[in-house]
Amino acid sequence: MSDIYSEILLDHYRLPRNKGKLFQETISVEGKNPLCGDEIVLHLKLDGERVSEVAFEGSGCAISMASASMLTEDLKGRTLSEVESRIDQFRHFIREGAEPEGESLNDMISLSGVAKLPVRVKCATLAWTTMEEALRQVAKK
Amino acid sequence: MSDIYSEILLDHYRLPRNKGKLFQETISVEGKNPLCGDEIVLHLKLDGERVSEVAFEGSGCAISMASASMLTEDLKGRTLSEVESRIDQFRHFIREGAEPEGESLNDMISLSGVAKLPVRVKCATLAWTTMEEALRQVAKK
Amino acid sequence: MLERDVRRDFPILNIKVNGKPLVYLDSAASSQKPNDVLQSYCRFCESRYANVHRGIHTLGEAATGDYEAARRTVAEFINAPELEGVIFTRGTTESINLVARSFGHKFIKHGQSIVLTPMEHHANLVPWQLVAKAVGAELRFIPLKEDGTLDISEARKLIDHTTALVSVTHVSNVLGTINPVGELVQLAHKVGAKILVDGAQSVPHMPVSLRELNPDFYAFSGHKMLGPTGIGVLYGRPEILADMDPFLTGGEMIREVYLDHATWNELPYKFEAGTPAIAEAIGLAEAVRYLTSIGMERIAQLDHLLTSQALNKLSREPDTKVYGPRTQHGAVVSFNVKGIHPHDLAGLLDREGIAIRAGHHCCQPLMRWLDVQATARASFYLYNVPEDVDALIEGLKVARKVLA
Amino acid sequence: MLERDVRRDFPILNIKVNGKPLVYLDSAASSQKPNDVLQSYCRFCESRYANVHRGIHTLGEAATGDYEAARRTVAEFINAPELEGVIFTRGTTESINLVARSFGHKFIKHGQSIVLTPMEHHANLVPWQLVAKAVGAELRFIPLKEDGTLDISEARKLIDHTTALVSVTHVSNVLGTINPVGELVQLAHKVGAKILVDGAQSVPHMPVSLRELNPDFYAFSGHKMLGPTGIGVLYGRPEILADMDPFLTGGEMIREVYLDHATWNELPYKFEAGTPAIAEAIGLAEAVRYLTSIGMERIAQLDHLLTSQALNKLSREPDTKVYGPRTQHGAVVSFNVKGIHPHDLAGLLDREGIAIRAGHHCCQPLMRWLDVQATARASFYLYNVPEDVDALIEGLKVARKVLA
Ligand SMILES: Cc1ncc(COP(=O)(O)O)c(C=O)c1O
Ligand SMILES: Cc1ncc(COP(=O)(O)O)c(C=O)c1O
Repeated sequence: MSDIYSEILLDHYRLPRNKGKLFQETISVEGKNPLCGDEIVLHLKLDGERVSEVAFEGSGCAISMASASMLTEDLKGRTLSEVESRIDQFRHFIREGAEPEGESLNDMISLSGVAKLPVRVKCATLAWTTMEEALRQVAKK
Repeated sequence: MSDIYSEILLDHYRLPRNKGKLFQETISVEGKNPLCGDEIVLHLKLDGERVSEVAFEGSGCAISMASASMLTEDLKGRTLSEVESRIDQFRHFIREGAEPEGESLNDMISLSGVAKLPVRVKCATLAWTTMEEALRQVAKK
Repeated sequence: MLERDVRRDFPILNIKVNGKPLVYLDSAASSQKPNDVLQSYCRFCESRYANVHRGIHTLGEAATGDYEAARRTVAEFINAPELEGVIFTRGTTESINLVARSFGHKFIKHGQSIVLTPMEHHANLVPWQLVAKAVGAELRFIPLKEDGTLDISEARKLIDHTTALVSVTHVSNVLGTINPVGELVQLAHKVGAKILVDGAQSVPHMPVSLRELNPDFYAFSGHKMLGPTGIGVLYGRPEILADMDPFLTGGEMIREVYLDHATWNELPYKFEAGTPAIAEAIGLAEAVRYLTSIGMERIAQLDHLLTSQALNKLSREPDTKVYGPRTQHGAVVSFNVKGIHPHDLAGLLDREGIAIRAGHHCCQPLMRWLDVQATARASFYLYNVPEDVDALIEGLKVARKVLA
Repeated sequence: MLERDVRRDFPILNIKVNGKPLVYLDSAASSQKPNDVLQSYCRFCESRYANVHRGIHTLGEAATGDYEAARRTVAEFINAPELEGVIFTRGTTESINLVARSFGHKFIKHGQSIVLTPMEHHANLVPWQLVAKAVGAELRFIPLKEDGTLDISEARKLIDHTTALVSVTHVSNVLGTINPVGELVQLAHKVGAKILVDGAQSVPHMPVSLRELNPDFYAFSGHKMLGPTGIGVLYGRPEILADMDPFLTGGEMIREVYLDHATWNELPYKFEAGTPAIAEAIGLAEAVRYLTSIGMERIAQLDHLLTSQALNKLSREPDTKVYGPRTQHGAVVSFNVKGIHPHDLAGLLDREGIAIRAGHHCCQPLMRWLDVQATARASFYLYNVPEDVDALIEGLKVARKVLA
């Protein structure tokens, strides 16, 4: 098992980026992993087709929280369709353990060990699944 | 596996003793082993507390038919309570494979190999279980 | 028969039975296990064992990974359209009971019909009797033609707008009949009915592609295909499985549990309550790899060759009646010798080291159709050789002499 | 700890995890397997394997004999009053589902009550939720005292003339609580109710005598007691089993089958439909012999010693909360370290080669009672040594440092 508790991951866990509420959010979506009790709320501020702000609240293991922190850093400023393809990229990466071609996954690379840990894939993807749900809700509006 | 198709058994199978109906029977009981299709009918003639005549009809494997033939030879002339203890003796013998103390089992000794064949215990005991049922019916009258 | 001497892979073939080399002709009841399967079973238990799906530790992750890889291996083997439709069960019997309980009781309605055949194994008959009784549905049986094949023109009439489910065996474990499952799937789907196929005797012996056959449910057992006991498979179409109620409940199949209610996990876990047969699933995957390495086409050819030899030779024996069709035959041959109870045939062949099966083969209604109490049955698999057929015929001659 | 070095009997204990020797503290989820069990499993498959109860040939008789001998071995181990009450299942989950389906749906009536506890494993909760809903019965829960033991004075009130069934775990898989099963049996029987005991965590760890406890049903799993996966046991009182409807239907459990109806086989076969987990039953019997050779009293003592050490040492750790009673404790210790999610504890301990479990342990309602999302849990068995407890404590210190 390659070590998943890397310094990068621990840094995001200890000092989460964009944790908290947003002043003026347009959408806020809850995600839950009932099998391990992890919970997360994503807050988004939309500027047309662009995610101008994103923050999270929640509780859970280091992997789910660090992954949420990384998500906020990564998605901020992207368009909705960029977000969508980023989610696909991340999901593919977490399943296969290999970095996809194209744009770097940056800090998220530190989660590569999760691919070998079927039980923890859900922790790493919780924030991303929640983001997907957010996209669905945006689309409905 | 000690050979169950002994000469004694084959002799009873080829030349069954007391096969057929009785002229004047007092009781007639059917037994069946649905799991292998063996069927038997025992015909008894009672003389007070004594089984004065016993015959059988039926179809089935050599073990069940030979065992029925041996039963008729063995039980003829016994009192009902002797029959009862003989059934117990036989059943114990078939389960344990060792001849019990007391009266010899005579030809039935040839069935000793059946104890090691759980699947065929039912074939060997069919006639005896049917006899037990006959005793129950006699008691009820 | 095969380029590789597969017999060396099966340690049990070296034993002596009553002083004679074992001739095992009872694979339709259960197959023997190759070294590879036993070794992979032990290797897993000795180096990667833990409970699955829950442990956040290396062994837990290893075991979960292996168990889910086994599911993929099995899914590929039967060319299942979706992985999440592949459910591990104890065997064919549990697989069919799962469908009877979770699909049958919920979706089959009063006045509808369930179409079966008279050649079904009790496992594909009794569960439907109970469903029919509970919901008030009618059981219909596609009649057999004299040679033991289905009368498809009758099937066309029986499968009608009242039909909720067709449930048929792919290959008869008594007659050897290979049923036209593709055609039956179409007949069922045309009237909007679902179809379950009992693959207990097909998956071990021939290439099976669910993508091509397109059934709604497909059931089979590991122990008949070189795998361990205690493991089997139900494939179900995910859309249907999703609407079905759970079968067994408890750990693993739940999502959220409160004191008074619970919600269910996603497929396939919704139908795998409790600790599954973990090491057995891994053994089954190894059996699949073993079969694949030889090739299911080759296995089918070999089975066919041995079965044809047996059919031919048996038909030439005096007083011997052989049941079932002469062509298109699975790897079993049922027969009877006049005047000799099949139990005695089996008992006397055993003295010669030959293991055949005798009885009703869990097909009592079919015995009535054949008008016999029981049959003797020889069945073949990849470790059998033409000499085994010869031994059978020789053994029969001896048996006839003894009981004459 | 034991005179004999049992650790040598468990090959998996030699593996390294992340470069460290394995410290396996997850036996409550599933136990490791000794050489004897794997060898007896393979030996059986290599020399005596065939399907059971039907084959009239030497292998069939050998396999049937071994399988039925395994039943006797298990029956003696739990001191079951009757052999025919001992049914082989896949595990505790299937055992309880069998009772829920075949006893619950038939004999529990509208307005009656089913008495459980809030510490039940989902396997002993969800099936009763479904029964209660289907028949219109009420679920009642014996409340827990603060230390995680049952409030027996409340149990006396809850178990009343409306009660059809009491179903409780013998030992909690989270709190370690050992429930006063003997007393609960009396309370149940006094009001004419039946009682099921979930023995998944008791049979592996202490002497259990059903003749003394006198329950109506008792369920446990092979894989938690050194045995194979895929096998477990339900003991049921034969008079009750006889009145129950079958659970799964198919081969083996029937007596006579016609196209439209069937009759059932005698006990215990009525409840063993289809090909059972044959080799697994034989492996379980070997596990029982292994446990017996060491002695269940000795195993209970060892478990108790290790658990006490762990309880004591964990309570002295900073920010660490230990759950469950301090005395009368089964072989599990649940705890939480403030500020560290149990998943991370488990993940970080794994770096040190230590396997513990983290999560809800299939006891979500109990998690709510404890007011936590999850707990960490260390569990012990006969192959553990005091050094394992020390390793756990050391590991926790490291984990705290990493996540601080
Ligand atoms: C056609 C068929 N269906 C179902 C079964 C039952 O399989 P199992 O006993 O493995 O559940 C068998 C095997 O006995 C079979 O041959
Ligand atoms: C108390 C208790 N009951 C039931 C079970 C379920 O056992 P299985 O998963 O073997 O069916 C377990 C084990 O997970 C348990 O600890």
